[in-house]
Amino acid sequence: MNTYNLNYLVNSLYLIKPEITISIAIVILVLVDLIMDKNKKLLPFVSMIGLVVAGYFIVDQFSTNSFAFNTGSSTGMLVIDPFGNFFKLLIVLASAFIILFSVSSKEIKENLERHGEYFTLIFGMILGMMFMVSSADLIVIYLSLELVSLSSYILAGFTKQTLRNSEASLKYVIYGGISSGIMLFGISIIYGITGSTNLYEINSLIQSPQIQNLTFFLAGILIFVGIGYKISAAPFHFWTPDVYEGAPIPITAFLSIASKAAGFALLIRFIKITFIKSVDPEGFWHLLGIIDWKSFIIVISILTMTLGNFAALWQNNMKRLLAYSSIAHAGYLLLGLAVMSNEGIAAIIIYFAIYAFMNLGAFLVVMLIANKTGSEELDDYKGLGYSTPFLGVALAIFLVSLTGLPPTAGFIGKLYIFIALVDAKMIVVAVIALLNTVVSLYYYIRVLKHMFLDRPEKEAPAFSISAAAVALVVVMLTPVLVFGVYFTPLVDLAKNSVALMGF
Amino acid sequence: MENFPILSFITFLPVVGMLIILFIPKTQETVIKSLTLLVTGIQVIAALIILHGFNYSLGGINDPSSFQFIEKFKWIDITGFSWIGRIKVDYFLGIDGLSVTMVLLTAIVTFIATLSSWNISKSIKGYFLMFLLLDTGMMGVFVALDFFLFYIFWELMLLPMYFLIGIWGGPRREYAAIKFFLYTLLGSVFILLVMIGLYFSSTETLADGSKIFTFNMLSMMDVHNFTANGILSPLNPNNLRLIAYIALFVGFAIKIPMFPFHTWLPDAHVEAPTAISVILAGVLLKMGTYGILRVCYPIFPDITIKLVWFIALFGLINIIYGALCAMAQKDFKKLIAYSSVSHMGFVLLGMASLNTIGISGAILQMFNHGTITAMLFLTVGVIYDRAHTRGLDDFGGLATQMPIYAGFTTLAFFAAIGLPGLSGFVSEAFVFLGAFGSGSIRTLAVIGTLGILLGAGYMLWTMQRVFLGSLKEKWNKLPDLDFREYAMLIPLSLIVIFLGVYPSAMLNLMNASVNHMVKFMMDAKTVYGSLIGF
Amino acid sequence: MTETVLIQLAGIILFLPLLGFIVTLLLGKKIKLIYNFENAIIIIAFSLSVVLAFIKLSYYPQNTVVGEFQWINLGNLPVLGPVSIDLGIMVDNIAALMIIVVSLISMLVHIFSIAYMKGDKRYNRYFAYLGIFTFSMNGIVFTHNILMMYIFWELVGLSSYLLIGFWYEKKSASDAGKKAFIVNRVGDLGMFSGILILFYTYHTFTFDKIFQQIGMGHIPFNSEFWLTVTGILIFCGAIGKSAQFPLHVWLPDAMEGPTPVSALIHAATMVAAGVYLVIRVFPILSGGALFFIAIIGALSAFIPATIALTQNDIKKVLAYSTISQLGYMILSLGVGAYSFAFFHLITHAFFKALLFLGSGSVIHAMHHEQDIRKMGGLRKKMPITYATFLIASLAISGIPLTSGFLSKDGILAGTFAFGSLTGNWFFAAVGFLVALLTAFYMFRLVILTFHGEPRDKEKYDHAHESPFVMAMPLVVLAALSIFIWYTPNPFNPEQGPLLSQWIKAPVIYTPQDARYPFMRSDAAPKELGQTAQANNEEVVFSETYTEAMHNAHVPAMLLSLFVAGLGLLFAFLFYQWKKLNPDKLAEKIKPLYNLSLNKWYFDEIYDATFVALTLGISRLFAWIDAHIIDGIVDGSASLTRYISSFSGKFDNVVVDGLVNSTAYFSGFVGLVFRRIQTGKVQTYIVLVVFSLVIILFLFKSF
Amino acid sequence: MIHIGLSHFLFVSIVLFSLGIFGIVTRKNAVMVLMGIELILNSANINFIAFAKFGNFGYQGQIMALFVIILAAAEAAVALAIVLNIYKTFSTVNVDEIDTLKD
Repeated sequence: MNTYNLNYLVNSLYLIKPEITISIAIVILVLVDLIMDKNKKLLPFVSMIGLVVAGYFIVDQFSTNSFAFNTGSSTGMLVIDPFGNFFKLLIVLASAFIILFSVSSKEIKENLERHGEYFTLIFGMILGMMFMVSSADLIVIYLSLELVSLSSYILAGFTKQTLRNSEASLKYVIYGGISSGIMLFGISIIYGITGSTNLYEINSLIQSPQIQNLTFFLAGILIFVGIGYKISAAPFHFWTPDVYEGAPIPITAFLSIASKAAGFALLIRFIKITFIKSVDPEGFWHLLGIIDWKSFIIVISILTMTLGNFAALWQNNMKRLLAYSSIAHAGYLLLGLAVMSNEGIAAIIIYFAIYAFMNLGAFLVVMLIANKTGSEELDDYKGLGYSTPFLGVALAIFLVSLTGLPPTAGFIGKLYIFIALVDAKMIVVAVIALLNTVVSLYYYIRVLKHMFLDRPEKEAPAFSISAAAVALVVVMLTPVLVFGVYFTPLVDLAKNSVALMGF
Repeated sequence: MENFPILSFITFLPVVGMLIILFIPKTQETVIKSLTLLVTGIQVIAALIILHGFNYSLGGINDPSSFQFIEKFKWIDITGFSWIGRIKVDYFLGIDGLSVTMVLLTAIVTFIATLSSWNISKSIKGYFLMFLLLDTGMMGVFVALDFFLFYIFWELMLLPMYFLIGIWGGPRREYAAIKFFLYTLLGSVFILLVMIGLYFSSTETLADGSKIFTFNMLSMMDVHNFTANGILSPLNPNNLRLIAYIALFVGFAIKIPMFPFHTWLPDAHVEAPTAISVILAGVLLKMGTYGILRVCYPIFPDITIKLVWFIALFGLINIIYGALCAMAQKDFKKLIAYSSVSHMGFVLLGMASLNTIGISGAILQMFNHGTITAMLFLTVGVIYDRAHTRGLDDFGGLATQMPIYAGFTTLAFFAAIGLPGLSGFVSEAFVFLGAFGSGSIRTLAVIGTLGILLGAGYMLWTMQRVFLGSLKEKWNKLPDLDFREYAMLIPLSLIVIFLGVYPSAMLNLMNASVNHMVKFMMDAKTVYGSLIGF
Repeated sequence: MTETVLIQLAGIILFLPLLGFIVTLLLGKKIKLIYNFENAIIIIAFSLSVVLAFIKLSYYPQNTVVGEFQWINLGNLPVLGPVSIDLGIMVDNIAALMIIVVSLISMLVHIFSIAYMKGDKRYNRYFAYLGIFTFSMNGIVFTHNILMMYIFWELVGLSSYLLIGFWYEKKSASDAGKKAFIVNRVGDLGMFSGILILFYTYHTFTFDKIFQQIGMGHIPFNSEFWLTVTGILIFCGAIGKSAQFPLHVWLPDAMEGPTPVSALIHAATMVAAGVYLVIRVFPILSGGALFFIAIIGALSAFIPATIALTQNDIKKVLAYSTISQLGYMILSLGVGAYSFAFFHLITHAFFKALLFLGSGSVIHAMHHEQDIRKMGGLRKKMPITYATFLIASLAISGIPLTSGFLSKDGILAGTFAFGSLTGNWFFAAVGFLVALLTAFYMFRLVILTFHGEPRDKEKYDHAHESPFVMAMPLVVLAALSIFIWYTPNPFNPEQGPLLSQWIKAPVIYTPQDARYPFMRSDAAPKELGQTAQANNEEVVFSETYTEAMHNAHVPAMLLSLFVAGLGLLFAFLFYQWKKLNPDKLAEKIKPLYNLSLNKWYFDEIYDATFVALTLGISRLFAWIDAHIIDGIVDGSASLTRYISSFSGKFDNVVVDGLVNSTAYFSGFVGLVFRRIQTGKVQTYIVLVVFSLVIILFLFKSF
Repeated sequence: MIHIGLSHFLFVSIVLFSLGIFGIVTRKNAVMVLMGIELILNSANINFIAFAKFGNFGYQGQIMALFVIILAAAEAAVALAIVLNIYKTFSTVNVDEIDTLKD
C-alpha cells in the first residue's frame, strides 16, 4: 500500500462530499432523536440543513468529471459527472420539498413520536439514491438499490395503524425483494461472463465479438427487471398503484419523483456505459448488437404510457390516478431514452426537472385537501373549485401541465421529447405518444370537471389553508408557469448535464 | 406612436384586465363586467388604430419586409446542443391583409360578446377571467408569425373554452365541453407534430450568416430555407410533406369544422351560453380557415396545388350537407350551428380556387360569416332569454309581438342567405366567381350554387315557423328588444349593411396580400417543380 | 342640357324610393301619417321620370347615356392584370320608357292603396315595402351591367316576398311568399351561373363591354354551344321572375298578397322584369337560345291560358292571364319580334294593372269576396269600375282601337313572319290559339262579374262604387289602354313615334352563323322587288326579316281579329245568352276540364318530387349526422351500447364525460388493464415472470 | 467419483432460482414467500462464488456474496417486521387475502 493509493482514497472521499454529508446527517438525526426525544420540532430543521449542505456540495462540484474509488486501472466504483450531479441535485431538491410536505402532512404528524426514524429513513433513501445515480459498478448498483428499497419499504408502511399502509409495505417488500433478487441473478451471470462488475470494464470486455450473446442478453434483461421496477415501467409496474395509494402522500410523492429519477439515472448510465460502441457527432449512440435496447425500450415505453393512461381513465382515487399518470410519464420519459441519443437524455433531464415540480405540486395539493377532508376520493372534489378556489386553480394548473398543454412547463417537457423523437425520425412512435397525450386528457380533465363543473350534493365546506402551505404551492406553481414561457435556463442546465463520464 | 407595440398591446390587454379582475372581490359584479367591457372596447379602438395605420399596398404572406406593425424580439435563444444546433424562438408578431381583417373581426365580436355576457348569473368573476384569457388566445393566433408562438396561442384557447362551455353552458354542457376539448386537442397534436417536423426541415439565416433551424413561419415559406434531408423538406426526394400536410389540414379542419369532423359544433353551440356561441361561431371557426391560409398554403404550396380539388370537394360537401342538416333541425340554435357548417363550406370552396377573387371571397366570407352568425346567435339568445325554449315549432307569429326583434332577425337571415345589398352576398358571389374561374373545381362550384337555394329554403322556413303565422297565446307577453340588445345588434347590422353596399372597405385591405399569395402559389409550381420535378 | 343631368336625374329617381322606404319603415311606428311622405316621394319620382323621359326621347333619341363608377377594385391580379367591378346607370330609350311605366303604375298603385289598405294595422309598413319595391325595380330599369341587374333582381324578389306575405298571419300568405322567393331562387341559380360564365370569360359585368367582346368573336369556351347555354342560363332568371313555364307556379299563389300589390308587382312591373332582362341581353342571344326562349314563351302562353278558362277566383284568372301574356312577350322575343315584345310589355303593364286594380275595387266592394260565381250584375253598382274593366278586357283580348290590339297584333305578326321565314308555323299557331282563349276567358270573367243577375244578394246589396282615390287610377289606366297614345293610326303601330323612333331593334353581336338565318346581316330577300328601301322603312336585322314582317302584318291582323271575335262570341254564347251550357261541355271533356281546373297538377307534382325529395334527404342526412357520422368519428355507437351493458360501471364513467365511443373504447381498454390489477401480489409476480419470458422470446437478437 | 464442475453449480443455482420463484408464486403464507426470495438471492450467491472460483476472477465474487448475505439478512428483518405488522392489522399473513388495494 503506497501513499499514492491513500491519496487517491482521500480524493475519492472529497468527491463524495454530498453523500458523506447525508450520512452525517443521518447520524445527527438519530442522535437528536435520541437526545431530545420529546421535542421533534428540531428534526426537520436538521434535515433541511443537511440537505442544503449536500446541495451546496453538489453544486460546488457540479461539472467535475472523474471516478471515485478506483478499481484497477482507469475506472472506479463511482462516477462523479454532471449527469449524476444533476440527478443528485434533483433528488436533494425533491427531498427538501418532501420534508416540508411531511411537516405539514396530517398522516405524518399523527405519528409524531416516530418522526426520528421517519427522517432517518428518508435520508437513508436519499443516500441510496445518490449512490444509485453515480454508481458505475454492479455491486454498488445492487447495494444502493437495496438501500433505497429497504428504507422505502418501511416508509411505505410508516403509519402502521392504517390498514392500507401495512398492505402497501408488504406488497412493496415482496415485489421489491423479488425484483432485486432477479436483478441480482442477472448481475451474477454478467459477472460470470465477463469476470468483472465494473460497467466500464464490462463494456471494454464485451467489445470483442466472442461472448455468449444469449446469456448476456438474458442477464441484461434480468437486470432491467430490477431497474424497471424502480421506475415502474410496464410490465414491472404492478406494485406502483397499490403502493402509491397505500403509502402516506409525502412518501408517494417521494417515490414518484426521487426514486424514479434515481432509477432513470441508473438505467441510462447502465445501458449507455455498458453497451455503448460509439457516439456519433450528432450525439446518437451506436450500441453493441448484443441487446436491441432501442426497440426494446420503445416497446416498453409505449406499453407503459398506454397502460398508464388507459388504466388511469378509471381511477376515482386521486392518489391512484396520479400513480397511473406517473406510470404514463415514465413511458414518455423512456421515449427519451429510446431515442438513444444525447439529445434524448437532454429531453429526459428537462422533462424530469419540470415533472418534479408539477407532480410534487399535484401531490401537495392532494395532500392539503386530504388533510382537511381526510379523503382522496374524486367524488369529494366536487365543487372544490368554488369552495377553495386557490387549491382548485393550483391543482388545475398542475394537471394541465401534466397533460402537457401550453403555456405550462409540461408542454415544454413533452415538446423536447417529441423534438428528440422527430429528429431521430421516429415519427410513428411520436404519433402514438401524442395520441396517448390526448387520452391522458380524459382523466386529467375529469378531475377539473369534478372540481369546477360538478356541484356537490352538499355544499363543500370552504376550508382555510395555512400561509405556509399557500407559499409552498406558489413555490411549486411558479416554475410550472415560468418555464412554460421562458425555458432557456432549464435547457441550459440540461445542456450542461448531459455529459456522462467517459462518453 | 410610431414604434408603439400595438399588436402586443391589443393581444395582452385582456391579460392585464384579467390580473386586475383577479384582485376585484367577486361581489363587485358590475365593476368586473364594466372593466371587461372597457378592455374589449379599448381593443376595438386599438383595432381601428391599426386599421388607420395599415398600409394597403403591402403584401405580406411570405415576405417579412411587407408585414406591418412587426414586433420581433428574441424570446428563447439557446445556443443549443451542438447536435441540434441553436434553438431560437422569436416573439414575432406582425399582420398583413390576411390577418388585419381577422384582428378587426375578433375585436368587434369580442366586444359584442362582452355585452351579451351581461346577463351571466353564476360566478361572474370566473367567467370574465376565462373570457379575457380566451380573448388573448384568439388575438394571439391572428398576429403570431412564429409557429411556436402561434401554437401556444392556439392551445391557450382550449381550456378557457372548455370551462366557458362546461360551467356556464346548458344542460348537456359537460358532454359538449369535453367533446369540443378532445376534438380540438386531437387536431392540435397533429399540428404540433408537423410543427416539429417543419422545425427540423427549415432553417433561418442569421445576421452572421449561420443557418439554424427555425420556428419562423416566414422562413418556412421560402423553399430555399429547407434543409437537404429534412423529413418535410421538398428537397428531400422521399419527404413526408403530403402526410404532414394532411395532418396539418385535419388539425385546422377540425376547428372549421369540416365534414366529417364537424360533429362537435352543434353540441358545443347548443350548450354554450349565447356570448360563447357568438365567439365560437364568430371567431374560433375562422381560426381553422385562417390557419390553412396562413400555414398550409404558403408553407406547402406544392401539396396545396395537388390537393386543391379535394379541399373544394370538402367545401362543397360542407355547403350542401350542412344546409340539408340545418333544414331538418327542430332546435333554433342547432339550425344556426349547421348553417355555420354550410357557410364555412363557402370559405373552403373559395380558398380552393387559388385565384384572387376566390380567396378574397373566402376571407371576406370569413369576416361576414363572423358578423352575420354572431347576429344570428344573438337573436337566438334574445328569444331564448325570454321564452326559455329554442324549439322552432314552439313559436310562430312573433313578428306581431316583437316586430323590431323580427326586423333584426330578418336582416340577419337575409344576409345569411346572401341577399344583395347585405354583406353575405358579395362574399358568396366572389367565392363562386373565383371557384368557377379555376378550371379544376368549376363543376364543384356550379353544384355548390345549390347551397344558395337550400340556404334560402331553410332560412325562410325558419322565418315562417318563428315569426310568421298567428301568434301563440303563451307568447303574447314577450317584451321586445331592450337597450342592451339594441347595443349588440345595431353595430353588427350596420356592419352587415355597410359591407354589403361598400365591400371594398374590406377588400382593399386584403387585395395586396391576396394577390401576393396567388402570385406566390403560381410561382410555387415552377419553384418547387424545378426542385422536385412535379 | 348635358347628359350628366340625365344620369343625375336617374340617380335621384332611383334612390328617392329607398329614402321613402327607410324613413317610412323607421318612423312607421311613431308617426301615423308618415305614409304620405312615401306617396309624396313616389309622385316626385314619377314627375322626375317624366322629365327624364322627355329629355331623353326628345334630345338624345339616338344615343345611350351611361354613368358608371368603380364599385370594387381587385387590384392588379396575377395573369389577368387589373380587374375591377363597375356599377352604373344607363339611360337609353328602353329604360326611359320603362321608368315612366314603372313609376306611373307605382304611383297609381300607391294612391289606390291609400283607400284600399285603410285600417290595416301595418298600414305604414305596407307603403314602406312598396317603396323598397319601387327602388329595386328602378334599379333593374337603369342598370348598365348584369351584376347590378342581379342585385336588384334579388331585391325585387325580397320586396315581393315581403308584400306577398304581408298578411303573414294567414299561413297561406306566408307559404306563398316563401314559395315565390324560393321558386325565383331556382331561376336565379341559372341566371347566376350564366353570370359566372360571362364574368369568367370577359372579367366584366358591363353589358357594353361584354357585347363588344362578343362582337369581336370572343365567346365563352370558344364554342357557340356555350354561348347558347349562357343565353339560356341567363334566361332562366327570366323564367323565374316572369313566372314562365315551368316555374310559373308561384305567381297564382302570390295573389295572397294585397290586390294593389298584385297589380303593381305581379302584373305590371316585376314580372315584366324577366322580359326586360331578355330585352337587355337580346344582342348576345344565339339562334339556339332564342328558339329555346320561343318554346318556353309558347308553352307559358298556352298552358296558363287553358287553366284560366276554368278558374273561379277573379284574381287567379287574372294571374294566369298575366303568365300567358308574359308568355306572349317572351315568345315574340324568341321569334325576333323585339320591339313588339317591349311594346306589349308597356301596353300590358297598363291594362293588366287596370284589370287588377279593377278587380281590387270589386273585391273591396264585395268585402273581400273573390269568387266570381258569387258575383254578377255589378255593372249597375259600380259603373266606373265596370267601364274601365271592360276597356282593359277589350285591350287584352286584342280588339281594335285598344293598345292591346296594336301590340298583340305585332307579336302575332312576328310569329307569322317567323313561320314564313323558317317554315315553322308552330309558334304562330299557338299565338292565335292563345288569342282565342284569352278573349274567351276574359269575357267569361267580365260577364260573370258584371253582367247578369247578382248571385249573392246581400253581398251585392252592400256593394258600392269605390272612392275617388281608387277610381282615379282606374280611369287613368283605362285612358292609357287606348291606341291614341301610341299611334295615330289604330291599325298600324309603326306610325307612332314609339315604334318608329324610340323602340329600335338593337344591333346583334352574336357571331353570324350562331344567329337565325334571317337575322344574318347579309341575308337578303329572295327576289329583290320592292325591298325595304323601296317603301323607305329602315332595315330591322336584315332585309329578309324586314320584308317578312312587312308582309305578315296584314294577314296576321285579320286572323287575330277573327280569333278574338270568335273568343268573344263563345264567351257570350256560354255565359251571357246561355245558348251553350258550360257545365255540359265540362262533363263531355271531363279529363281536360279537370286538368285545367287543377292547373295541370303542377304543384302536386313539384311537391311530390322536388320538395319531398329535398326534405327527405335533409332528414336522412340529419339522422346520419346524429347517428352515423358522430358514430364513425367518435368510434362506433353500437359497440358503445354493447360495452356499456357489459359493465355497469361504465355508465358512471360515461356520465363523467367519457361519453363518446372512443372514450368507451379507451375505457374498454382501461377495463382490461384494470382487470389485471387484482391487488394480489402473487398475481403480479406471475405476470412479471410471464412477461419476462415473453420479452426474452421477443427480443433475443439472433 | 465424478468431478464437480461449474455447470453443476450453475445447475443447482438455476434449480434454486426456479424453486424460489415457484415458492413465491404458490405459497399462501407471507413468511414462505419471503423464504422464496431468500432462495433466489442464494441462487445468485452460488453463481457468484462458482464463477469466482472457476473463472479465477479474484475475490470480487466472494465479496459480492458476503454483501448479498448481509443484505438478505437486513431485508429479511425488515420484511418480517412488516409481516408482523400485517398480522396485527389484518390478523392474517395469508398473502392473497391481503388485496384491499386494487382497481
